[in-house]
Amino acid sequence: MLKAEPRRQSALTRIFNPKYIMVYATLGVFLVIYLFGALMYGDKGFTTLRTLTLMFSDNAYVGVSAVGMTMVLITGGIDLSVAAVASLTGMFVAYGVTVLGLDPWVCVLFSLAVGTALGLVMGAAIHYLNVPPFITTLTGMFMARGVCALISRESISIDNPTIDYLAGLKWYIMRLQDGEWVKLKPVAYINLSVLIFIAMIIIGTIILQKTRFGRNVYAIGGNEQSARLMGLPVARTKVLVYGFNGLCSVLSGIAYALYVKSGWNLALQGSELDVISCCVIGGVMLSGGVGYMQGMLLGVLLKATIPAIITFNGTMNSWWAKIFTGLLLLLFIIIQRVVVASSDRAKKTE
Amino acid sequence: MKAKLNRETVVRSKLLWAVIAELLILLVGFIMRPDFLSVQLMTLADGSRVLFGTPIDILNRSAEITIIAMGMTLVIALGGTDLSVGALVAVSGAMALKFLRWDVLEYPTPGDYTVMPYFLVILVPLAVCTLMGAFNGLLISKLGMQPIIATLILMVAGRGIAQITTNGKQFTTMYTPFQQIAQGYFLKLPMPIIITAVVILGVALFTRKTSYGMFVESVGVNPNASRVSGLQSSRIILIAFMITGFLSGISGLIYSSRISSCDSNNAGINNEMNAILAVVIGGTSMSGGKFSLTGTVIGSLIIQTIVTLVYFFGVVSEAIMAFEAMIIAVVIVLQSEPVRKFFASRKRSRASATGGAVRA
Amino acid sequence: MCLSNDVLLKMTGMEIEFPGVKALDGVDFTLRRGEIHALLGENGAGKSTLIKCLTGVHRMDAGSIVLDGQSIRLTSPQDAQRLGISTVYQEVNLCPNLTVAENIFIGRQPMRRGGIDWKTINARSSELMRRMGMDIDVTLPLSGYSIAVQQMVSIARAVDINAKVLILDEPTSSLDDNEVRRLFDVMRELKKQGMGIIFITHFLNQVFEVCDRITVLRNGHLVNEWGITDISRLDLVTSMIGKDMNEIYNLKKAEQRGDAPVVLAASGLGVPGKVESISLDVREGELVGFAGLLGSGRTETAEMLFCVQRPARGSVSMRGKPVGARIPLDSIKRRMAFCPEDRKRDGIVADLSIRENIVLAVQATRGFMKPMSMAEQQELADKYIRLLSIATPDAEKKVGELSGGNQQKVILARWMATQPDLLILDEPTRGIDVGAKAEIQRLMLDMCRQGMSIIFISSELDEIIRCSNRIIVMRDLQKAAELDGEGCDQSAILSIIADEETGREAV
Amino acid sequence: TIAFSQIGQESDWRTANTDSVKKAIEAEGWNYVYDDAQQKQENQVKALRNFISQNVDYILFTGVVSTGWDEVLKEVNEAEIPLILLDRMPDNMDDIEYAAAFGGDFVEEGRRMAIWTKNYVEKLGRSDEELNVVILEGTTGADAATGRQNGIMEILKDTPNLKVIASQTGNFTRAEGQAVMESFLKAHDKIDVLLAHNDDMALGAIESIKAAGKVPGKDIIIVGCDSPKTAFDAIIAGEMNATIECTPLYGPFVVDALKRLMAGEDLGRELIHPEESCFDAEGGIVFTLDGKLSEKAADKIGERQY
Ligand SMILES: Nc1ncnc2c1ncn2[C@@H]1O[C@H](COP(=O)(O)OP(=O)(O)OP(=O)(O)O)[C@@H](O)[C@H]1O
Ligand SMILES: Nc1ncnc2c1ncn2[C@@H]1O[C@H](COP(=O)(O)OP(=O)(O)OP(=O)(O)O)[C@@H](O)[C@H]1O
Ligand SMILES: [Mg+2]
Ligand SMILES: [Mg+2]
Repeated sequence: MLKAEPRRQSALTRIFNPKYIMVYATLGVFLVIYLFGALMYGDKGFTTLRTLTLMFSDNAYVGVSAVGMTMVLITGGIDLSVAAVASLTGMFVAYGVTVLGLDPWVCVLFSLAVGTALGLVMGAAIHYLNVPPFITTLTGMFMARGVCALISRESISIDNPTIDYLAGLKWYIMRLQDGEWVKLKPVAYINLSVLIFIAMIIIGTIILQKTRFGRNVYAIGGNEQSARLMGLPVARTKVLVYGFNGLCSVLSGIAYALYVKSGWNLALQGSELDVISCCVIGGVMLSGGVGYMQGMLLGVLLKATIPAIITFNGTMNSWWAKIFTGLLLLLFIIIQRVVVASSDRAKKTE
Repeated sequence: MKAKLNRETVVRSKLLWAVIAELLILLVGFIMRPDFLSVQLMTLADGSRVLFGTPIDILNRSAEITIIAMGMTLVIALGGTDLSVGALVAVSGAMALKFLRWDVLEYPTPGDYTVMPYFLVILVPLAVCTLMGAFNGLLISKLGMQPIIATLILMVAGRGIAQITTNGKQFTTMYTPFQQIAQGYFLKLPMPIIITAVVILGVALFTRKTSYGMFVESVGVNPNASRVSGLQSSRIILIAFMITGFLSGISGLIYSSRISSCDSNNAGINNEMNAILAVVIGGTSMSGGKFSLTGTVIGSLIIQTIVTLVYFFGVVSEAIMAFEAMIIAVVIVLQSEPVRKFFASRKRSRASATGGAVRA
Repeated sequence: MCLSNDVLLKMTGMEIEFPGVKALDGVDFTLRRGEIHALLGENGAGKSTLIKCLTGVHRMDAGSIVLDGQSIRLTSPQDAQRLGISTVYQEVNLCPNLTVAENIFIGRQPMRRGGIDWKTINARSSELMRRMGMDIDVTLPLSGYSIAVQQMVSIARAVDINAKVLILDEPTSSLDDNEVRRLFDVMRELKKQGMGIIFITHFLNQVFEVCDRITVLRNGHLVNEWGITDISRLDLVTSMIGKDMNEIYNLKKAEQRGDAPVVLAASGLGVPGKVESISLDVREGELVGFAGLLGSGRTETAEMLFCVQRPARGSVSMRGKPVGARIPLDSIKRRMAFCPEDRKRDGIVADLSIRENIVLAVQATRGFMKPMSMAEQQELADKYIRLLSIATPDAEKKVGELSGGNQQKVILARWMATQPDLLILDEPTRGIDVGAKAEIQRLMLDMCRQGMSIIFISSELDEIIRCSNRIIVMRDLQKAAELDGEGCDQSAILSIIADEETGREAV
Repeated sequence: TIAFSQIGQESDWRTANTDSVKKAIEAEGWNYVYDDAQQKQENQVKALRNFISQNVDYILFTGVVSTGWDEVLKEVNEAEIPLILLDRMPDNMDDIEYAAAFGGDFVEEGRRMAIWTKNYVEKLGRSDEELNVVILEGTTGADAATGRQNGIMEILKDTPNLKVIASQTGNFTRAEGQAVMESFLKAHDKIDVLLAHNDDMALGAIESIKAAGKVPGKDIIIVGCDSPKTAFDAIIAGEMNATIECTPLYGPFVVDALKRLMAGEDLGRELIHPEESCFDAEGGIVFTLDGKLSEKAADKIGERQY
């Protein structure tokens, strides 16, 4: 007989469940790095609230895309087309609004339809034709970039009051001074992209943790064959996950379009790897079945501190900056590994 | 006997489709311009006669990707990927040029000499790339990092290292032995084709004449069982990444010899994606397991043929990517399991119909 | 015994062909309401394949399925589930990353206020597992549990689905007697509710214990269908394997020589929290059996001996020389061999051919730079295919495509090919048909006679008693007793094991 | 503190540009903060916002693309940090305040390439002949590529004897210039002129031309743009015919401008173009509409700094 495990169901054990260990490791590394930044560049303004909010608003487009990516990775897949689709969205909006003079909402809806459809098609190819996700989505990426360039080889700026309004929406963080609310100095604010980002994280968490669909996503990542034999709707789930990811890519593209108010066929080149590495740093396993939205959020923040630290340093050569980025990445992952490994050992000797 | 045949057709059919796809693309080229496939002898300035024509170009230009893809095949068979190969191409080129032009710091004029001994010019970049491959391998096998992330580190940092090597400058060289690597001829063929052939042969012999290939497949399919059976997966992974690093180094030398210069920003850009694509089109599964070097070579040729076709017909530059994507999509769909099965089942039903007749 | 004649499920003329094998050839099968129907046959007879046709995993080439009077067409396991066919597959098919509770409820989670009701899921799973006799924390990931627990989880899942037809493909292969008994209770209860149960097993006594009817397959053909009272055990075996039972069970223990040199000596092996301090030694030509309940630590001990898990303390020596192993390869080089329990995870390399699987360990000791020639490999593979009568058209077939029992033989072949001094076999007869089981036992004894030493772990007591020179009984992660194999009987061992059992029940 | 947000280090030209500015600022003993965007607009936006957080005194800025800077530049204005635009002029600058702007004129450079070619052909006495022109374009969508292409086409439109038979991107790199030229040579039997949007592509193309058994500079007239030392060497070796200058050495006049700004001077909103020339083997060929004469490369190579 198996020894009876004491059944502890207190909130504490639920929070410290070993399955969240990656999330905590990421949080720990983030705090360490942030502290490091604070010690080194605190006097230059690293510790201001502005730096922190900028981490959100400057990376919202990555984060929104990472929500969909997290789900794709959990199924054991990968999607390399996200950045290209986001860039395509920017092109659609810019071309539609500036050149064709369409209503921005029409362009947004059109992009949503196209992005989701592309995602669904790729998902179908992956599932029904059994083409590896890497290849399918690489083709999708080429396709999206190609269409981008066909629309225009030059960048197009978006000139439209609605977009201006949306891009200009900012909620400043205020401070009470002499009985009056004044803007913090240097100004810190939250904009629409941040709200989209946070909303998507919440939606993503709910889907993953609270719906059957979300649990099927985990099951497929754990063992697709088993999921099929257990009678789960594998085909539908996989196709929908890619569709949802397409949707997230488009939203990310919109967040980016609000960020730069223009469309450019080369925008966000290589960002798919940023998105993927954010997820992975946040504890999502590329082999599937493991990962949390909260971890991904921390991954995004962690990844955002690297350029922040490099910019605050400001004397680094371009090439040293590259090497330093690589080193920091290495450092993150090694610390994380060590934390996870030592907790594993602790668990074993328990 | 029948069973054996049957099985082999199933295994090979992916390859078969890749070959068919390649032939179709060539055919399209041929229909559009009959001289697309023509090869003739041409006399060079120094009086030697060499083969010349688009097919030769395709073989020649595919060298860099094919060579890298040979290593990538092993890495993918192990269930991993290597994103750093493009950066290693840059490192190797930068190192070689640095050794050729050790004397200059600022924007130099071309020199037809080498400062360091020529064997160092060749060996050191290859050694450095092999070491970098070993670094990737160690992160993955010892620290258990996910390959994409582990190799992402060098993908980012590698170019930085390449740039530091030459202080961000593009050195140019006129040193003939170095230029010969890519611009020379042997047996009437451009040198890169010869080097590629040697590499393919080398990797094929190494994997198939030793048991390394089988070990790679075994670890790729089931690392647990392989460990219990006594395989040292960490060593096998390490070797695969070192081979890939080494081959990226060779590819980098060819690249920089082609342009007689180094270009840390653009050398090897997108090589990782193209190499992976070549491997997968060639029929090796991304989830690891059985691999096919022949398939990889064909995959790499398909990619280069598409690129050449696009250049050759001067398709508006904007459409290049969309055009490439479309061809690749068709190739992949044709290759996919259900489609192959569909064709196979049609063939089989015909065969079994006749078989039935015989039995009756 | 109430045998209703109310037909629930009827399959006729089932045919399916895999590349190179006709796995089913015109098989008919009928299941009645409220009966437990045994599906028997030797390894590779096509039992699992028949089941997979019924559950929509394989598309059949010909045949028809009628369920509840209605002709059905199945394209996916989902269809089968919707139609009320619930299945426990031979290989455990669950998601290792999910918790036990979730594995039981996935796809049919109770909802509350628009979200999944985790509380209910956990509470009900916990309850369900307790009813199956497993008092475990259902909120931990499945991957942490042993294969026996996983097997129980997948049974719990299948049982909890309110189905018309329940299919159990070798569910008892990794369960101990107690658990089997509990499972049978559950099955009888379901039968009373009118469910039809298809039960595949290689344990004939279990067949005679619960089943109402028997269908036997051989080589993809239907042999016959009997009522349980219409056939004797002996005839049944003969019909399954076409050989006489007595002939195959005529085994003789290898004789033990007290003066034989000690081959393996282990002292104080242990990993905190897993197995405390184990010491044992094995002499040349001796067969040492490990008995114990599920989770008593037998697998852990074996894994530490072979260094699949590195022991935290203690030492192992072979023929007087310390092994000092860090990885399994070191142990192999010291002429040990280990046939693991979890065939799918630690044993087969599914995409490689039989030949490659067999030469794998031999080649590993030689290193990849000294490859065996193709001819040598083929010779080796053919030799063991013949010796173990592995059912395959040729040595180039993928191991993943073999039937479960034949896969087991391939792994056995892999280790026999290394010609070890000491062979550790963890449940080698699990999932193997009666004929093959006897063959493996005979092989073990032959090898012992030729001077090889064997550690034999099994959950079947009679098998251990029949073969072992010495029996080590494990209980509660410790060595509880060491018995002499001669004159040792089941009740002696059971009482040692039960010692703990009663103690626990008192708590 | 002077902050500098640079595109990246994608070419020798850019490296020379960065070095020139950095050295000039260092020589003055001013503090500076430098950020390399690795060709990504989003990185540049982050860097600019970061500069604001750090409260720097001046921002030097070269945008990787012409659009999409409105929001962040508005923030720079709000923070009241003087902005100096280098090399490239973003679109939509109407509402943005900036202290000064320097930059090359890509369209003019394209025009110059075409005008020089026209005049050179005339000088060779081949102006009655129909000559086939191929163009190696820069990276699709890049300002320099679009500008130069437009400039070239503007002049060639009115030059019937120069006929563009192929134009394709070589991404500003040697390797791709080489590969594209190789297929041009296979696809077209008669190529007389090659216009390359930069010298790197021209140098790559020279290798292909040699490999195809033709003589670069004689059988095919080759004109590039940028004028690094390597191009001079090629011209002196007779393998290339001309290169239009596009100087990266912004250091001196940036420092000059900063000093004038510190003194309170207003530099106006006009884009200030640096003085640029054209170099060829002999010199003395008209290369602008208003009749400037090209210089002899061999005379100038000694002064080249990049
Ligand atoms: N996917 C497959 N591809 C090819 N052949 C297969 C496949 N699955 C099963 N077979 C073959 O079909 C035959 C029947 O196998 P099956 O698994 O049904 O046997 P079984 O009766 O369940 O045996 P066991 O008792 O060992 O589980 C075997 O010869 C096996 O090799
Ligand atoms: N998830 C888990 N958490 C805690 N302990 C576990 C878990 N899974 C297994 N164990 C423990 O590991 C110990 C040894 O199990 P092991 O599989 O070695 O037993 P065994 O005697 O070989 O039984 P089996 O018949 O399953 O082979 C058992 O005490 C079991 O309770
Ligand atoms: Mg079976
Ligand atoms: Mg066990």
